Formats: sequence, structure tokens, C-alpha cells
Amino acid sequence: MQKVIFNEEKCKGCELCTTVCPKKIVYMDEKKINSKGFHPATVTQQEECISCGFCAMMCPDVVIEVRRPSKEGKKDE
Amino acid sequence: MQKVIFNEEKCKGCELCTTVCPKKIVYMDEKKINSKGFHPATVTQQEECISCGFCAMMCPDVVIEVRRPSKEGKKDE
Amino acid sequence: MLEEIVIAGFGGQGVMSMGQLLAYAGMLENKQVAWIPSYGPEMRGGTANCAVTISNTEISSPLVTEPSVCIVMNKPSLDKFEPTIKTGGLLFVNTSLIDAKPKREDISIYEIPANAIANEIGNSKVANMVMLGAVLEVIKAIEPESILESLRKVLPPQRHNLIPLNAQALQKGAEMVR
Amino acid sequence: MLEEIVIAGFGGQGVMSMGQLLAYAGMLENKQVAWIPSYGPEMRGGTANCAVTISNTEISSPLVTEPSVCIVMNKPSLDKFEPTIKTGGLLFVNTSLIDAKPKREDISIYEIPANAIANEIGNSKVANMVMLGAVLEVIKAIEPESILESLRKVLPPQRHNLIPLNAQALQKGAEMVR
Amino acid sequence: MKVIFEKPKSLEDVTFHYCPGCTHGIIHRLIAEVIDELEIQEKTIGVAPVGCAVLAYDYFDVDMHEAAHGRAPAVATGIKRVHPKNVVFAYQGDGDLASIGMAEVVHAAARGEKITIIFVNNAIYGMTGGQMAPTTLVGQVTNTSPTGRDVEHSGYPIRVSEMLGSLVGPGNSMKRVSVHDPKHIGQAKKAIKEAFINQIEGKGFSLVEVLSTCPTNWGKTPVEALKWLEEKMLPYYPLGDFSPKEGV
Amino acid sequence: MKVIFEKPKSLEDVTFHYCPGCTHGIIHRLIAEVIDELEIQEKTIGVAPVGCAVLAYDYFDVDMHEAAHGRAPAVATGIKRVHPKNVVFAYQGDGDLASIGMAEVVHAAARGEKITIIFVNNAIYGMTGGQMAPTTLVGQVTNTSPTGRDVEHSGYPIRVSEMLGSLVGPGNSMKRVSVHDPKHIGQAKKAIKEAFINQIEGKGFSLVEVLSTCPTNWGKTPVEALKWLEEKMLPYYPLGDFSPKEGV
Amino acid sequence: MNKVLMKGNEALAEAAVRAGCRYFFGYPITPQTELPQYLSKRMPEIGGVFLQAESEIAAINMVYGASGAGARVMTSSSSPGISLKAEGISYIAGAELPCVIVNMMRGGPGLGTIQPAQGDYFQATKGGGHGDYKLLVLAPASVQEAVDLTIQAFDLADKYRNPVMILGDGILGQMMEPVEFKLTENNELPVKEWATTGKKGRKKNIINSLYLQAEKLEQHVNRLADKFGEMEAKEQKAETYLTDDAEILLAAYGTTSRVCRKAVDMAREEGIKAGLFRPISLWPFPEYALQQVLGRVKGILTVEMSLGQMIEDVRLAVNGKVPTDFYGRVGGMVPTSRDVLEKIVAFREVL
Amino acid sequence: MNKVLMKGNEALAEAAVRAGCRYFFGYPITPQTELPQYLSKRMPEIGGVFLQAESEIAAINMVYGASGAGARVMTSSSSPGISLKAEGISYIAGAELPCVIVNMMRGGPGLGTIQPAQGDYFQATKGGGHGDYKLLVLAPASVQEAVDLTIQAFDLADKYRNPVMILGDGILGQMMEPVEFKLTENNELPVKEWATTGKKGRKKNIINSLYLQAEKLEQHVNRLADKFGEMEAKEQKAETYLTDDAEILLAAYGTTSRVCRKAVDMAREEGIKAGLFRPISLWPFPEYALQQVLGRVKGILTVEMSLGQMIEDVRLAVNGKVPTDFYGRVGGMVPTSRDVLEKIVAFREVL
Ligand SMILES: Cc1ncc(C[n+]2csc(CCOP(=O)(O)OP(=O)(O)O)c2C)c(N)n1
Ligand SMILES: Cc1ncc(C[n+]2csc(CCOP(=O)(O)OP(=O)(O)O)c2C)c(N)n1
Ligand code: SF4
Ligand code: SF4
Ligand code: SF4
Ligand code: SF4
Ligand code: SF4
Ligand code: SF4
Ligand SMILES: [Mg+2]
Ligand SMILES: [Mg+2]
Repeated sequence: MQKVIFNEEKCKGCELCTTVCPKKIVYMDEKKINSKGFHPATVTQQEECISCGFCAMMCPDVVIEVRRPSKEGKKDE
Repeated sequence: MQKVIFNEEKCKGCELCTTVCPKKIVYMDEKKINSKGFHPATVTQQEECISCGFCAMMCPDVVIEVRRPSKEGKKDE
Repeated sequence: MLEEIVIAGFGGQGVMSMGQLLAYAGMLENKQVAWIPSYGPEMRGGTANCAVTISNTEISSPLVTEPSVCIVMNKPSLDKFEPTIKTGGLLFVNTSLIDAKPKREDISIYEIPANAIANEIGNSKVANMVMLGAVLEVIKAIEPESILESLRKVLPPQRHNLIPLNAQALQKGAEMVR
Repeated sequence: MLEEIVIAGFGGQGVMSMGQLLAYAGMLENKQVAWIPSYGPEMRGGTANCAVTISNTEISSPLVTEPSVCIVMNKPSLDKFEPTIKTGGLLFVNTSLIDAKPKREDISIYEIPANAIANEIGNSKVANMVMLGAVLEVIKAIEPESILESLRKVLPPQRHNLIPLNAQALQKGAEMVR
Repeated sequence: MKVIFEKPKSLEDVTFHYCPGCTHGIIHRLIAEVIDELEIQEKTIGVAPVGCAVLAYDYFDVDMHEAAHGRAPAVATGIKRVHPKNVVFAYQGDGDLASIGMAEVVHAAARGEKITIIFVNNAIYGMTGGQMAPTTLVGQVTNTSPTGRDVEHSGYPIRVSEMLGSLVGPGNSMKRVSVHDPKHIGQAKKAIKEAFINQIEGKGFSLVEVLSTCPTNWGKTPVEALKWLEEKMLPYYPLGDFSPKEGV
Repeated sequence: MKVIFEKPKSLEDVTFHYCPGCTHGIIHRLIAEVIDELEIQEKTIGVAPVGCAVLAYDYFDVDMHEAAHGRAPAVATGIKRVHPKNVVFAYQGDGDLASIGMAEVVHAAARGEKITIIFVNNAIYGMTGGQMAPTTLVGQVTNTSPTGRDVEHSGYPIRVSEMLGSLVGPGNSMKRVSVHDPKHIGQAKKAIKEAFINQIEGKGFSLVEVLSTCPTNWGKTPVEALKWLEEKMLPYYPLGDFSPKEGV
Repeated sequence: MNKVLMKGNEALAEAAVRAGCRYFFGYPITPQTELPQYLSKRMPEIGGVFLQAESEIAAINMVYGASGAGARVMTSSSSPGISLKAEGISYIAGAELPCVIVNMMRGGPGLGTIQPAQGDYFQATKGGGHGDYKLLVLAPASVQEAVDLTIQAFDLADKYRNPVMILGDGILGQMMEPVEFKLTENNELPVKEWATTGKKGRKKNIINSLYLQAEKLEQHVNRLADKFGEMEAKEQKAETYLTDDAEILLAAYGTTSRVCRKAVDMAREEGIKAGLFRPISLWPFPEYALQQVLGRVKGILTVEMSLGQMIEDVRLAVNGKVPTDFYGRVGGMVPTSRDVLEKIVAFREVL
Repeated sequence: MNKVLMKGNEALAEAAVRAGCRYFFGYPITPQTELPQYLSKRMPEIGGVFLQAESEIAAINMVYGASGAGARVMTSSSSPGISLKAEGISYIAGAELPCVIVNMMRGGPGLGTIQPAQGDYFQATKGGGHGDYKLLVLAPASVQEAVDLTIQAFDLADKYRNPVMILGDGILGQMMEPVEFKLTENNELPVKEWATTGKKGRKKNIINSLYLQAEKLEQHVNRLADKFGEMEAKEQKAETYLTDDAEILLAAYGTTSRVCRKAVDMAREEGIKAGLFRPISLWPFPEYALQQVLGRVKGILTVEMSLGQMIEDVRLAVNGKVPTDFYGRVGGMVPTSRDVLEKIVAFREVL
């Protein structure tokens, strides 16, 4: 279940998203490097994410999409 | 004894001086006409003048010179 | 027919409107006309003048440097324009305000006490129309009726009551040179 | 002697300063030199390149469109500049960052794993100097010592401690093509 | 799954040319979100400045007009007078608006021109590589104030919102916001929305001054830059509403 | 006999080209009186505007520089930076200063430029024959606002002193005065003197806004014009000191 | 008869209205101020907008915005004010937008004087602003022609998506002559699909002159060049007067052309075969028309109210084939027909 | 050896300092920004003033004030910024004040691009501003020449009391070459009795370009004309390269002249007798020098980074005696020597 999705090709590695996550789960993936030469930000502990959207609000490059799981019992909209 | 002296050639007949004289002695001399075609302002009742300088302060064209008689007993400075 | 007319005087003597009326009347008579003001630095007070050209054929230049007719309403204008008049041209002098005499002998001179006459008929403001009446009577280029027709077009309706006065002024002016 | 050198790479790889050092050293050797940056719209990130001309005689044009020597530090630069090299010219490829192979057969190609060597001697930032060492060894136009002399003039005193490292990098680069 | 956050429709799906961490990108997004939310994409006309945001016409998916340096308010005025029912906004930097374009913005405000200006104050000339701006802080080092902005030589930085708010203009609106953290980003968006609504309701001129970073020319990392904004800029540029007091 | 009042030394003995009753002449005289009283005739450099006062260089007996329309503050800045010990003043009309020259005056004030500006606000463009100025009153008929200045179309008149006073500038001084009667003329002179002193003491930028008449283009006699100034202009343009509050 | 007696400035303003111009942005300056003043009354009557801008720079940039928004729009000024518009004009030309710009020239340089002059010919025809662009420049010699050319100017501007300048001088602006407005109001204005009107129902439109990539800008400028080439081929306009047998050809535009026309008459009276070549389009300069009347011409005398500007285009057009001479007055002075006649006589002697 | 390796912009700035310039007013714009940046550090060191103005207009008017006050003063900008200075430049020329104005041209029109171009030749030489005035326009082709001409520029400006423009392009500004500053600091600047310094001990001075009376303005402009005539006689500067036996003559200035010089070498290698005529002063255009090298020339190819501007002056100078052709790149593109060579070959065939 992907709550935060990073469009890694667009990421410029500025790290702003990492500073605002209340769960501290956004980190720079030093192992990857995109075609512009940046290490992209990412989240692996998706389950920790509370879908607060802070990372996305802070991202200057519209890299991040955030979703919230439907309430239990409801179908995905 | 000339307390107020009008440089009539320079007068443009605007009448501003006439409105501020506390003694109401400044008037437009309809009988004269200067080379620019204006009736100049003037004062004939020089003795009435209290040398307040208002007419000169108000004149936009530096037409008027004002003097005050020396205090009695003093020589002209 | 080609008349190149210069009209000059103090600002406020109505020299600009005199010129415009002439041009307007010429246009009404299907003549070619042009009117040029001098929009000099002397915008505040001082002298004003304009040039009117009236012609039966296309006007090559509307700029008048050697007028065939010159109307001077005050002394400085006489000094300035008398020397420019074409040989054989006409000079109309408002003797009410000009006591000096023109010097040229190769032109025809008409002396009109325009302000005096205007005052006579009751309004010093029509001195210009008195002058114009005299000019039209001499040059015959424009009918006085066309001037009145122009006035009717130019003046706002509420001021049409002034037209008889103007007609009278034109008339009086004409009489002076008959 | 006329060398027309193009140096290209990512911003941050030190291509501009490589070019300036070359020009400076050439000047110290009393040669004619010129350095031109491309100050394109790609000012933020992206590629950077400059051209250096070194000559014994007056330089007619400092603009280099057909380089005799080309140094490429990354892949986009290889793609862009390989086709421009003069027949018989030299191409220096930083194989640490470029895995593609040059295609031209009418030029001499030198493959230098510049970043790898720089890391070896302890500082990835001197990859450009490694590259430069190799180039100088081949073209012989400029003495490595002049490069070091230039560094001494250009660097502020407190950073002169970096000079031995740079010397070593030049040296290592040269070894690669001996 | 409900999408909480995605690219707004009025923003083109392209990569900005801005430097990493430059908050121009955030501000662009906020404007696009507001346009989407107000459902005015089809009647909005944007004016791009000369400054780092010069390519804004490639980023907003609305009709766009590239202005001359500093003249965006005049260009926007021309557009608005032709299409009074459309929504016209201009995006300007501090060099663009507060230096070369000072006369144009003061007069657009004085006329109560019904346009919206998003004024990005990053205390420097970004595009030309870091020269002093009229909003550069006292003591701030730039490429043309190498020893720091000196009051004796260059005076104090201009507080644009306060200055425009001092003009008589009962329908005008001037607000200062910041984008240095999510909370302030939320407030900034609200202010931008209100500014557009001010225009749509025909009240008058509206301007939102957004404090923004220029990591590249400040010589800081993006994260440091946000901190600098908060610590140095906020005290001199207080956030708030500087709209003219009612009454003439 | 003691001379109470005569032509100041720093005024040339020529006839102004101004219309009868135009208060430009009074303001000229006050400036010259102040120069005389401060004994700075030999080190004063004046900058003339483009406006009715364009010939000011012929009237003041000090070194003079004719500026381009609206640019007097920039010209004065150039002079002052070259001769920081001289006294530099500029004389500007409301079209000159508040319309085309808005950017230059705002920036001279923001820089705290040590110059003095005498700003003659007559609510109209005098020289070009009576067009609307940024200071034309609401409802005032001019040649380009034939049905009266309309707020919806042209906004409210700009209060220059208040606006410049809103800039941070601890050494700056902005005052508004009038010349519609001898009492106010006295106050105006005092303000002009203080503005020059502010410069001489090296404190900062100083501006005196003088409410003035334009009988010709207002279509009034000189006496009516003074009355109109008093009755119509004073309520919108209150006299007083609008210098920035102390503190940054 | 539908003629009315009007000042050049006012007639030109009314012509703009008749041509469908509904937006005017300008700033007062003598000797063109009657033009904005007229429109400040006229525009509201017809639902148009007259806005007095804070400066000439603001005015030209408002024109830029309004033109991009699809309007027929005009601005006017006189010499120093036109200098201030230089950057904006370059932008408008670069962004390929139509508009009409009026310059009623006065004496320069600097503040100069408010009297008439023709010292801005170079500025108008060679480009006062930066970069390679061209204005179509039309120079009326009478109030009627000012009206006719103004109406054409709006159509040409739309046709080429290029600014058109009407270049007159203080005399043309202040002079009254009878005029007839031949066109009834033009209701069918061209549809402008490129304009910023809101992207409803179509892809977004961008008005722009920036091309960061040199290659792209070169393409763009070359496209402009093609357009300029087309204008040069199609839009040259000139009038000739007694050129068939002329041996001395006068070349003059606008006000001086009328002075020269009279000088030609005077010369003919003295038996001198003089003729007049009057460029109506200053750019493109009517070189073809000039080349065609060279037949018996032994010399060309260019007369301008300048130190000699159009003379260069005359020389370029004749390319050394005919000797040229120049007579000019400057600083607000207007040459008289008699002066020109004297010059003709003197010139004839040295030929 | 006293050579240093410097960027054109910085070398030019330092040259100004060496020439005694102590006042700089400017506004940032690519590709000249290094120039003000350099002076923002340098001026305070030597007791001078660097002031970043609020705009190009403010900058040129500060220059106007400072120059009137007697200072050696400079401003610099690039194309759109120079357009904005047009009115101010006309004022400065009209008021007869000395100053140096640098234009590092970029691609236009409009916002264009920041890449190099030569599209402002007309603007510089024919007058971007209104009215009859002329700038002395100098076009360096190397960093050393930029230094030398800048130093001369200040002297020429003072000599003629006229603004002098240094016309370069982005390449000249950004390029590094070794330079030598031959002059030591010039301490003996001319005394300027006309300057506004306070009227202590003398009659008042007035700096002005207004002459309300047309007669007075005409006198003034005619005096300017005399001065321009003197400059035309004395200040033409050009360089020739292999022109003695040249059959094809290239004409180019600044950056393109260097491209052409190489093209001449390449052509000579192929046995084509090519030569180069390089104007150094663009105004006055060095027509005498050009006329002198026409000897065996069969055709002149003008090469510019524009749609063709200097070509008009070339044509005016040769007055139809030699056929001319043009090759240009625009929008920030720079012609290559090989392109020029191809053009030479093609041109030779049609001659
Ligand atoms: C007339 C003109 N002058 C100067 C420039 C150069 N220029 C481009 S952007 C800019 C300043 C940008 O600063 P700002 O407006 O603060 O925007 P930022 O880049 O900081 O977002 C300047 C001076 C220009 N393009 N045109
Ligand atoms: C660049 C430029 N634009 C316009 C003008 C025309 N002009 C001369 S004075 C003036 C306005 C004068 O009004 P103001 O400054 O209020 O002075 P006033 O005459 O009322 O004293 C204008 C628009 C000009 N000379 N130069
Ligand atoms: S949405 Fe909130 S919790 Fe989830 S990664 Fe982003 S900032 Fe962290
Ligand atoms: S904020 Fe955006 S661009 Fe920056 S690191 Fe995070 S995802 Fe990447
Ligand atoms: S000085 Fe005073 S009292 Fe005397 S005339 Fe003048 S106003 Fe009247
Ligand atoms: S105020 Fe002066 S100008 Fe006016 S009437 Fe009196 S004396 Fe004459
Ligand atoms: S230079 Fe500064 S403002 Fe411009 S994109 Fe980079 S960080 Fe942002
Ligand atoms: S026009 Fe007005 S401001 Fe100008 S001199 Fe006349 S009254 Fe004074
Ligand atoms: Mg900024
Ligand atoms: Mg005024």
C-alpha cells in the first residue's frame, strides 16, 4: 500500500521533504541516482506514513503524491 | 515715506496681495497698465501701512519690497 | 485664388478663432483650406498668431512665410509681421491698439479702429470680427454669410444669441473699407 | 603551435577552472591564449563547457568550433562534442563516468578513468587535474609546472596546501598515457 | 485510497528549471491549486516576470503573457482593461517589482487595478546571479554588496506590503506570507486564494508578498535557506495583513 | 528704514514665466530665502524638473541642472554622490514626481539619499495644459478626466508624503505644507529650511510637499484658486509631519 | 459634404476610433496632447477605454498587454516619450503583436523644444530599440492623409502582427484641415486566435519574445526577417509630383514635403524642371518608386527638419547613380519654400 | 610581464578605474553583470562610488547628474537595458556631457536571449534616442582592445563633451584573455569649468538641453553638428588585415571580425585573396579607410550577428562602386569561420 509516491526522476535532492515529516520516514536514497544526477528522496516504511501531506506540501518540484487509505469498511474511492 | 514699494513692471495683476493686507490698502490700479498689459497693484495710503509684509509674502512675482521706519530716536540703519 | 493670411495679436484677442472661422467658412464654400497655429513657447500670455490658407486648388504648403494678407491686432505683431508680407500684399492694422505707422510702401494698408468700433456696437470682444469684416470686404475670397454659417456650426446652441452681434461687427468692419 | 581545446562536463566537475588554468599557464609561458565559457541558458545544473585556445602566434578567432583537443567529463558532453572534433584531433574521455564508446575513427582517443584515479589518490575533486595531466602529456603544449605555477597565483595562500595533491593528480594522469 | 495531494491541474507536467530547493516551485504550485479550486483555469491570464520565474509561462496551464522586466503590472493592466471579466495575475520577483518596476506597481495599486500580484521576495536578484535587491537585508552579502548591505550607502530594505498599504485604496489587499514550513505554506495558500477572490469580487488591487528562498545565491543548502528565511527575514518582514485602513 | 522684505539674493532678478497668481513663484522665493539664510548659495546645486518649473534654472542663482521628466531624484543622486559636501535640492511637480518619476523618488527616499526635494503638488499637469495628475482630487475635472476623476477608473489620489513616510528611514523627513496665506507661507518656509538642515546634517532624505495652485488649468482666478486649495485640497492632503517613525 | 475641420491630433484620434481601436494608453506630452485629450472624451462614449498611464513606459507595456489580449490598441507620444518606449516597442515587435504608435516629433536631442522637427527618422526606421526588428513607419503630410493612414495602420498591424508607427510632427498635430472619414465603423475585425483571452476550449496561448536557446531564437528572428522582407516587397508607398521630366528631384516627407511641393511650383515658375519624391512609407523606404523616377534626374536634394537622416536611405536606394545633396533646418525651425528654392538653384549650378 | 588573465567585463571595469573613472551607476543584466560586480568591490577601495541604481533609467540619469557635476562616470548594460537608457542618452548628448556607456549586446528583439549578438548596431550608431545626436561608438575585438579603447573613451568623451559607447557582445564580456594595463593611473584629469560644483567664486553654471526658442535650439544643434563633423574627420578608426591584394573583402567588427580573420586565413590557404576590414569606430564609420583599401576589391562581404545593419554603412561608404553581400547569424548564434569561408566561395562565384 503506497501512501506516498515519489516521482524520482523529478526529484532534485533538495532534502526539504525530509525535514518536515512528522514520522521522520522520508530519506535520501544514496544508492539511487536519477538522470539529472541527484539522489532522490524516498519512503520505504510506507506503513508508518500518516498521509499528512507535509512532505508533498514542502516539495518545490511536485515530486510527491500522497494518498490516504479509505476508512475501514469503505471501498477505495 | 514709502513703506511698500511695488515694482509695477513686474506685476501680473493677480490680486493676491490685495486679499491679505490687514489694512486693506493694496488695490489694483485700473488706471495704469504695464507693458505686459496688466493693471498693477499698488498702495497709495503708505502711512496706513504697518509693514507687516503680508502682501510681499503673498506675491508670487517678487513685485513688492517692504520697509519699516526706524524706531523713533534711531537713525536709519 | 490663393490667399495666405496671417493673423496676430495678444492671446485673448480672438486671433485663433478668427483664423479658424475663416478656414471653416472656406471649407463650407468648397475651397481648400488649412489653419496652422503657432504653438510657440509663449503659451502663457504674450503674443499669439495663426496662418490660414484658402485656395481654389490643392494647397501645396500650408505654412505661410510670405503672407498675402496680414492682420495685426497689436503693436508687437505689427513689428514682427510687417516685414514678411509679400509685395503687393495687404496689411490690416488695428489702430485702436497700435499707434505706430507701418513703414512698407509696396503693400496696401488698411487702418481699422477695431476695438473702438466694437465698443461702439457694445462689446469689445468682437473687435476681431470687425477686423474680419474689413478683410473680407477687401479680399472677397469668402462670403461674410459663410462666416456666420460657420459660427452657427461652431457655437453651442445656447450661444447662438451672439450671432447677430457678430454679423453687425462684420458689417461695421466692411463699411470701414468700402 | 595552435591548440584549440574544448572541455565539457557537468557543472561542478571543474571544467571551467581546468580551462582557466590552461589559459593561465599558457600566458605564463608567453603564449597567446584565450578562454571562452559557454554561458548558455543551462546556468543551473546541466552541462558546462569552455574553450581554450593556445597558440604561438596571434589568435585570430578565440571561438572554437572544430577543436583539436576535446576533453569530455560526462556522457552528454561526449555526445555533443565528439562530432565536432577536427580530423586527426584528440579526444580524452573520462571513463569513470562514461561507459559509452566514442565512434569516430579519424581521431585519437584516450580513455582515462579520472574519478577512479582521483579517488585513489584521496580526493574525487581532482579528477579534472588527472584529466589535465593526461592531456598535457599528450599535447606537450604546456608544461605541468606552469599549471602548478598558475595554481599558486590563483589560489589564495591558505589553500596552497592543496597544490601537492594537484601535482600528484597531474602526474597520475600523465602516467596513464605514457 | 483517496488522493490527498497531487499535481494541480493548472500546473503543467514539466520539470521546473529552478535550483534544487528553491521555493519558487512551492509558490507556483500554490497558485495553481488556487486556480483549480476557484475553477478559473479557463478564464485566468497570467503575466510572467523577468527573473528566475521568467519561464512561468511554461509552467502554468493558463493563457500567459511574458512581460518586460518590472512592467508586469502595466501588462496586466492592459490585459485586464480588455478582459475585465477574466482573472489576471502577475508573478514578480523583488528586483522586478520593487526595483525597476516600482512605479508600475505603485500605480497599479493606486488605481485600484483589479489584478492580483504574487510578489516573491527572496531578498536578492536570483536570475542574474545574486546581486543586491531593494529587499536585501541590512548586512546581507551579495555580489554587489560584497561587504554586506550598508545603510549609509543603500538605505534600508523596502517593505513593499506596508508601503502599498499606505496608499488610499479601500478595496485593495496586501498580505505578507511565507513558505518556510507546511503551516506557513497553508497560510500562504489561503492568502493567495483571498487575493484572487478580491479580484473576482471586483474590489480592487491585491498583492501577496511571499517570503521565499534563493539557496543558490544565498550560498546555503535548501534546508539552511529555510532556516535563514525564518530567522533573518521574518523579523524584518513581519507576516500579516497590510491592507489599507478603511476610509479615505 | 529697515528692509523687512526684498528679493532674496539667491533668486535671479528676472520675471518668472508663470501665469499670474501661480504659487510656483512663492515657492521659488521661499527656497531662495532659505538658501540665503543658511548661507549656502555657493555650495547649493539645484535640479530643475520638467513641468511648469522647467525654467527654474533661470530663476535660482545657484548652479543648476535640468533633469529629464521625473528623474530629478536620480540626477540629484548623481550630483550628491560626486559632491557629498554640497547641498543638492530638486524641485518637482506632481506629474513629474508622483507619476513618471515614482520609482526614482521612492528609491531616493529608501536609500536615505541626502538630498532635499521640494514637491509642488498642484493636483494637475500644469505645463502640458491641464491633464489629470496622480494627485488630482476625486471628481476633479481635467482635460483627461473630462467628467471628473473617477475612483473606479483611476483610483484615489496618491498621498506622497504619507507613502514615503511609510518607508523605513530613520533620518528621513517628509512634511506637507501649503502657501495659501501668509501664515502657511511662513510655516512652509520653516519646513523647507528644516529639510535643507536635515540634509546638511547628513541625516537622510528630506521632502517638503507644498500644496500649490494652478489657476490657469483649474479655470479659476488666482484668488479663487487659493480658496479652492484651502477648501478642497487641505481636507484630502492634511498638513503635517509624515516622517518615518523612529526605529526600524 | 462630409468634411469637418479638425486638428491633426484630433482627426488622427477619431480615425483610430473609426478603425475599431477601443483602447488607448498614453501620457501627456506636447505637441500631441490633444490626441489623448480627445480620446479621454471619446472612448467612454463608445465603450472603449482611455487610460492615462503613469509614464510612457507603463503606457507601452499596457499596449503590450492589451494587444496580446487581442485588442486594437494605440499609444501616442512625442520624441522623448518615444525614446522611453524603445524597450517596449522591441518587445512588442519581438512578440509579434499588432499596435499603432504615434510620434508627433519635436525638436531634440534631450528636452529640446516643443516645436516641430523630423529628428526621429532614424529612431523610427532603423530601430530605436535593441535587436533586429522593424516598424512599419507611415508619414502623413496632411490631416486627411493622417486619417487615412491611421485607418490603414491598424489593418497593416494586424496583417503582419507588427507594430506600425505614424510619424508626424508638431505641425501636423496642431494644424487644422478639412477631413472626411471615408470608412464607416469597421465591425469586422480579424479574429485573433493567438490572443490571451482565457484558454476556454483550446490549448493555452503564450505571448512571448524570450527564446533561451539561441537556435530557437534564430529561427524566430529569421521568421521575422521573412515578414520584414514581405513588407519591403509589398508595403512601399510613395507619391511623386512633376517627376516625369524632372531634372532636380526633391525628396521629403511629411511637413517638409509640403514645403518642397511649393518650392517645386516656384522652381517651375522660374523654368527649373524640379519634381518631388515623397515617401509615404518611411520603412519600408520606397526605393523601387524612387528608382523609377530617376529617368532624367541629375541630382536629388533631400530636405528634412534634421541634420540629415532620410538622406541615407535616399543614397542607399540610388546607390551612387545620382549625386545627392541635403538641406535641413533643426531645433524646431521649419525650412521655407524660398529657402528650398535657393538650395535648388545652388545645387543645379554644381551639378 | 605585466599581463593578467581577465574576463572582458572585468578588464573593462578595471580599465575604467585606471582611466580615472570614480563613479559607476548601473543595473544588473546578463551578460555584463561581472562589470558592476567587479566595481562594487573595486570602487570603495579607491574612494570611488559604485551605486546599483533601481533601474537602467535611474542609472543613466545618475550618470547625467554625476557627469554634469564634473565626474568621470560610466554605466553599462546589455541590449534591453540600453533601450531604456535612450531618453537619458539623448539628454546627455544634448547637454554636451561626457560619459562612457557600455553595451554588451545580447540577442533580441524583446527579451530575446542572453547569448551574444550584434543587433544593436543601428541603435548605437544612428541614435536609439530622439533627435539629432551622435555617440562615438567603439567596438573592441579583444579583451586587450576593450581595455585600451575604454581608456581612450574617457578621454574622447571629455574632449568632445559627448557620450562614448563601448559596443561589445556577450562573448567579449565573458571571454578571458591576457591583458596589460599600459597606463598608470591618470591623475591629471581635465578641469571642467562648466560643471555644477557650487557657484563659489564664479557665475552659476547650468547643465541643460532645453531651448524653448527654436532659433536658439537650432544654433545649439548646429554647434553639435560641427562637433560631430569634427569627430567624423578625426576619430575614424579601423584595422585592416591582408587587404593589400585582397579581391574579396570581409567587413566585420567585434567578435565577428575575429571569426572573419580566421576565415581570411582559411581562404588564403585555399588560394583565395581575401582580406578583412575591421571598423574599430562604428560611429564615425571609417569610410576613408574603407575607400583606401578598395584597390583590387571585387566584392565586399559584410558579416554580422544581425540581420544586416553595418552593411548599410559599408554601402554608403562605397556608394555603389563595389558590389556588396551580407552574411549574418542572429538570435545568439555566432557564425563560424567555416561558414564564412563558404560564403566567400559562393560570393566569389557570382562576382
Ligand atoms: C531591462 C532589463 N534589465 C535587467 C534585466 C536583467 N535581469 C533579469 S532578471 C533580473 C532580476 C531578477 O531578480 P528578481 O526580480 O528578484 O527575481 P528572482 O530571480 O530573484 O526570482 C534582472 C536584473 C533584464 N532582463 N531586463
Ligand atoms: C518623457 C516626457 N514625458 C512627458 C513630457 C511632457 N510633460 C512636460 S511637463 C509634464 C507634466 C508637468 O506636470 P507637473 O509635474 O505636475 O508640473 P506642473 O507643470 O504642474 O508644475 C509633462 C507630462 C516630457 N517633457 N517628457
Ligand atoms: S505524508 Fe506525512 S507522514 Fe507520510 S511521508 Fe509525507 S510527511 Fe511523512
Ligand atoms: S522536496 Fe521534492 S525535490 Fe526535494 S528532495 Fe524531497 S522529493 Fe526531492
Ligand atoms: S506691508 Fe502689510 S499693511 Fe503694508 S501694504 Fe503690505 S500687507 Fe498691507
Ligand atoms: S501679488 Fe504681486 S503680481 Fe499679484 S497683483 Fe499683487 S503685486 Fe501684482
Ligand atoms: S537562482 Fe535562486 S531564485 Fe533562482 S532558481 Fe536558483 S535558488 Fe531559485
Ligand atoms: S499652468 Fe498652472 S502651474 Fe503652470 S504656470 Fe500656469 S498656473 Fe502655474
Ligand atoms: Mg529576487
Ligand atoms: Mg502639477
